[in-house]
Amino acid sequence: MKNKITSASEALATLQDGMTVMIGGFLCVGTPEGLVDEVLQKGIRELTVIGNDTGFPDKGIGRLIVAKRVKKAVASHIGTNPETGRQMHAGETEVVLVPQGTLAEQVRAAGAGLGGVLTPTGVGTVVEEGKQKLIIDGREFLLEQPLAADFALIKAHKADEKGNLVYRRAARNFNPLMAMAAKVVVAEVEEIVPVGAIDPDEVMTPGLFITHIVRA
Amino acid sequence: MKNKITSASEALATLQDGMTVMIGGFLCVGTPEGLVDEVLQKGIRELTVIGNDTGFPDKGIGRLIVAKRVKKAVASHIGTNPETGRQMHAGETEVVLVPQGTLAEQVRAAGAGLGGVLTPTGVGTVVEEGKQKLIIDGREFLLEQPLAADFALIKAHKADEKGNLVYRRAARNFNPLMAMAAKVVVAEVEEIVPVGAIDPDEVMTPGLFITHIVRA
Amino acid sequence: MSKDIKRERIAKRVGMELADGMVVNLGIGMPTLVANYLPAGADVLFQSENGFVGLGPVPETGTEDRDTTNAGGQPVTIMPGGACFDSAMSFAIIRGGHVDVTVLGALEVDAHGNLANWMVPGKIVPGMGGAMDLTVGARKVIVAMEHTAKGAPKILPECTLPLTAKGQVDLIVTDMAVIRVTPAGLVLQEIAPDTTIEAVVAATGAKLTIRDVSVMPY
Amino acid sequence: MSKDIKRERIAKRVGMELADGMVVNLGIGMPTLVANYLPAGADVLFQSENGFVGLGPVPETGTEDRDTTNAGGQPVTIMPGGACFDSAMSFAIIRGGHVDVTVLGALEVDAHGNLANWMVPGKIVPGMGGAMDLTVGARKVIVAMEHTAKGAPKILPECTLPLTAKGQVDLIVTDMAVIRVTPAGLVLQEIAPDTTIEAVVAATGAKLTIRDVSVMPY
Repeated sequence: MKNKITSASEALATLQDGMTVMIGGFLCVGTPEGLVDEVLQKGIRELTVIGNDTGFPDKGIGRLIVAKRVKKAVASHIGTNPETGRQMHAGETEVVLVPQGTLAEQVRAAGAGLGGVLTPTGVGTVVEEGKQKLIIDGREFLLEQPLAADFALIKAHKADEKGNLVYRRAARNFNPLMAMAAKVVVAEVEEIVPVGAIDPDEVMTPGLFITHIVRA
Repeated sequence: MKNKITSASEALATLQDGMTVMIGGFLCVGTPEGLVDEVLQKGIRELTVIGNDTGFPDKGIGRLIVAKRVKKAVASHIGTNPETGRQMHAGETEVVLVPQGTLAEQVRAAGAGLGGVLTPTGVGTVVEEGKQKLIIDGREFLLEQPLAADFALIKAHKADEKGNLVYRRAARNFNPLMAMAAKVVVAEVEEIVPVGAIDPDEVMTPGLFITHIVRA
Repeated sequence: MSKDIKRERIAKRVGMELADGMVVNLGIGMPTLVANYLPAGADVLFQSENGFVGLGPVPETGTEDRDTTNAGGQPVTIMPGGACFDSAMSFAIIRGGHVDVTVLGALEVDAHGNLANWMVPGKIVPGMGGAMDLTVGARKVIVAMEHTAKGAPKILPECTLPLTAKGQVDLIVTDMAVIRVTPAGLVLQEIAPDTTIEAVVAATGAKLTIRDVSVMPY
Repeated sequence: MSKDIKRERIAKRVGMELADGMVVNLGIGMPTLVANYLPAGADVLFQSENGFVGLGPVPETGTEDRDTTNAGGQPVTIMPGGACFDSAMSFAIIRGGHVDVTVLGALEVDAHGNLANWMVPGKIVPGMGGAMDLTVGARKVIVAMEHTAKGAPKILPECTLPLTAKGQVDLIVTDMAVIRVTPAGLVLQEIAPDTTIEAVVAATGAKLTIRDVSVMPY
């Protein structure tokens, strides 16, 4: 089988301006900073970025925002990166704010082949604007559609050579969901072990989702 | 905190005729046979049972079917238990057949507080009868609603005293999903270890879902 | 009264709402103080929406683990018996009704139990994070906040800011009072030992039902 | 030709459709034989919908593990590099388009790529199990079956039995032929070495487009 272990540069060889990119992490815990470096170095622009938050000005997705590489950001929270708010108010960057649980389900839905999910979250708020509302058993729900991407840049603690992943503590967050929802999935990992070194019951993301493995 | 470890009899003390019960397992791999014993011994009747399949005449849910304790069975497959088919054709037991992936999502939706999911599975088949059809991006999907239960009877390999569970191999199947979707969740386990003996990253079902732990 | 003493009072009073065996999510900021004031002997399981239960105290300096942080990004610990999971499971727990109590701050809360705490249009728009899911999903929603914003009421007949959730708040705990949200409106349940019913009414924008009011123990 | 030889021929020919790196789900029964006939050097990852990837051969007698079974309940093994998961993840993999090829048996298949393989009304109703998800979700759906049921065509203009999936079949491999499903109907691609185009046409209920037909290598 094709060797999945490669450099950040080869892993992102087909990343182009204007693509949609998911980036794992929660306030940069579990964010693949090496892959973000490579996106910056390649000079990629006009990205649609999907992530839990927009990090900090000097960390994670925040660095792409500050460097003006992002056309549209989809996130649940932008408060830790004032530059995102500034660009949003100045009309320089489009920002779509999504409840965190809804964002998780939308990414999962794309990976799981679902056409959407019904959530009670956001009913009666601005989040419901433009969305179909359905009543199930007398209760209102919003129909939230799948969110897919061209690339998912994720971070894991450990991978085997087939791309089976293990995450650590709170660094798991959106990474396993994004691994399911993109055409090309690049995992930045701290440790690479031989096939068979991870027990099948301990695998958190099966290697079949992973296109490239890059050492952190 | 209340001690969760108890006997099968105490764990099922509030189980009553006519209730809805989910039972884990896939062809009886990962089915809590000790809890099924207790349901039989208690003489409970008129159950609605939700499971992947109806087991075998002498194993798993099959034993409840043979003993005529089931009013309605919801499953993806009944072929390994001819008695289910016989009762269905004789009009003695109602059987609702659901695609396996849809069943998994319906149980998960109940546990996750979703009002339903849109799946392409079953479009153009008898499965779509009576269901709302939605078109998303030009593709047809069925709206499948959540499936919840009064009791979930599940099986795990190992539990700590707080009910954190670890499953083994193919015995995982529907168990983690059912653990989320019932008012009372009883886990039959092969081994009970002290709190702290399972690393937080290895927990497959957090103990907060588990009401009672019963030794297999 | 200093801000710190106010915050301590609120946290102590909210702590009385928690009980043994509960699953609790504490919002970022002041609500996190509640963990210091649990009822004696109560084993409460704290959920951290970034992906685990069993949230423990801040680690000693030098022992921080960069992967073990709370939803505010601060280093924390995970207690024995804790469990980690991904964001889909975290919000399945929250949205699915498996969290007994959530404690959140507010910019505004109103007589219908509506809550606004995620944006001020044109000014600060931090985003809702997990707050919309928490308010819709938790069995009991407690708002913990100072009673007024520099004297201006935060408890209103109707929220003026964009809502976080509609009709989900159950209890409001402030430095001046404890107020229950009922289908008939707000009920004044307790007042602080250093205030009067009149002062609470004056500092509250919404109508309060006043009957059998007791004094907050803190 | 014996049933076993027919089955072996079909399995061998289906094997040629698989390639290195693919994720493949083999249905219960005859399709499982395909695992014995992979292209030389191809590393194929087999998915078992009861909850893992890395499905390996049947274990030696005495070494069976009761928790390690395939979707038919038979003891199997899990190869190094395999991974276990719950049913929601298993079907996320299937429905989400992460399975490259699924191989299933059929009672009937028709000119529109419709498949019927889960029930005969009033007679056998085993249930659809994972078949409806597999046919909708897998990137390529291969039907592997005997060409006729005791001489009666199973490849029809329209299925008469309740469908498993609508318009999802891509390729039909039988003991007599390999047939491609196209928007314009069925195309006869290969015939077995021991038959003729006329015999295949006679044994097929649906119209076949016949052009550039080659001979099956098995």
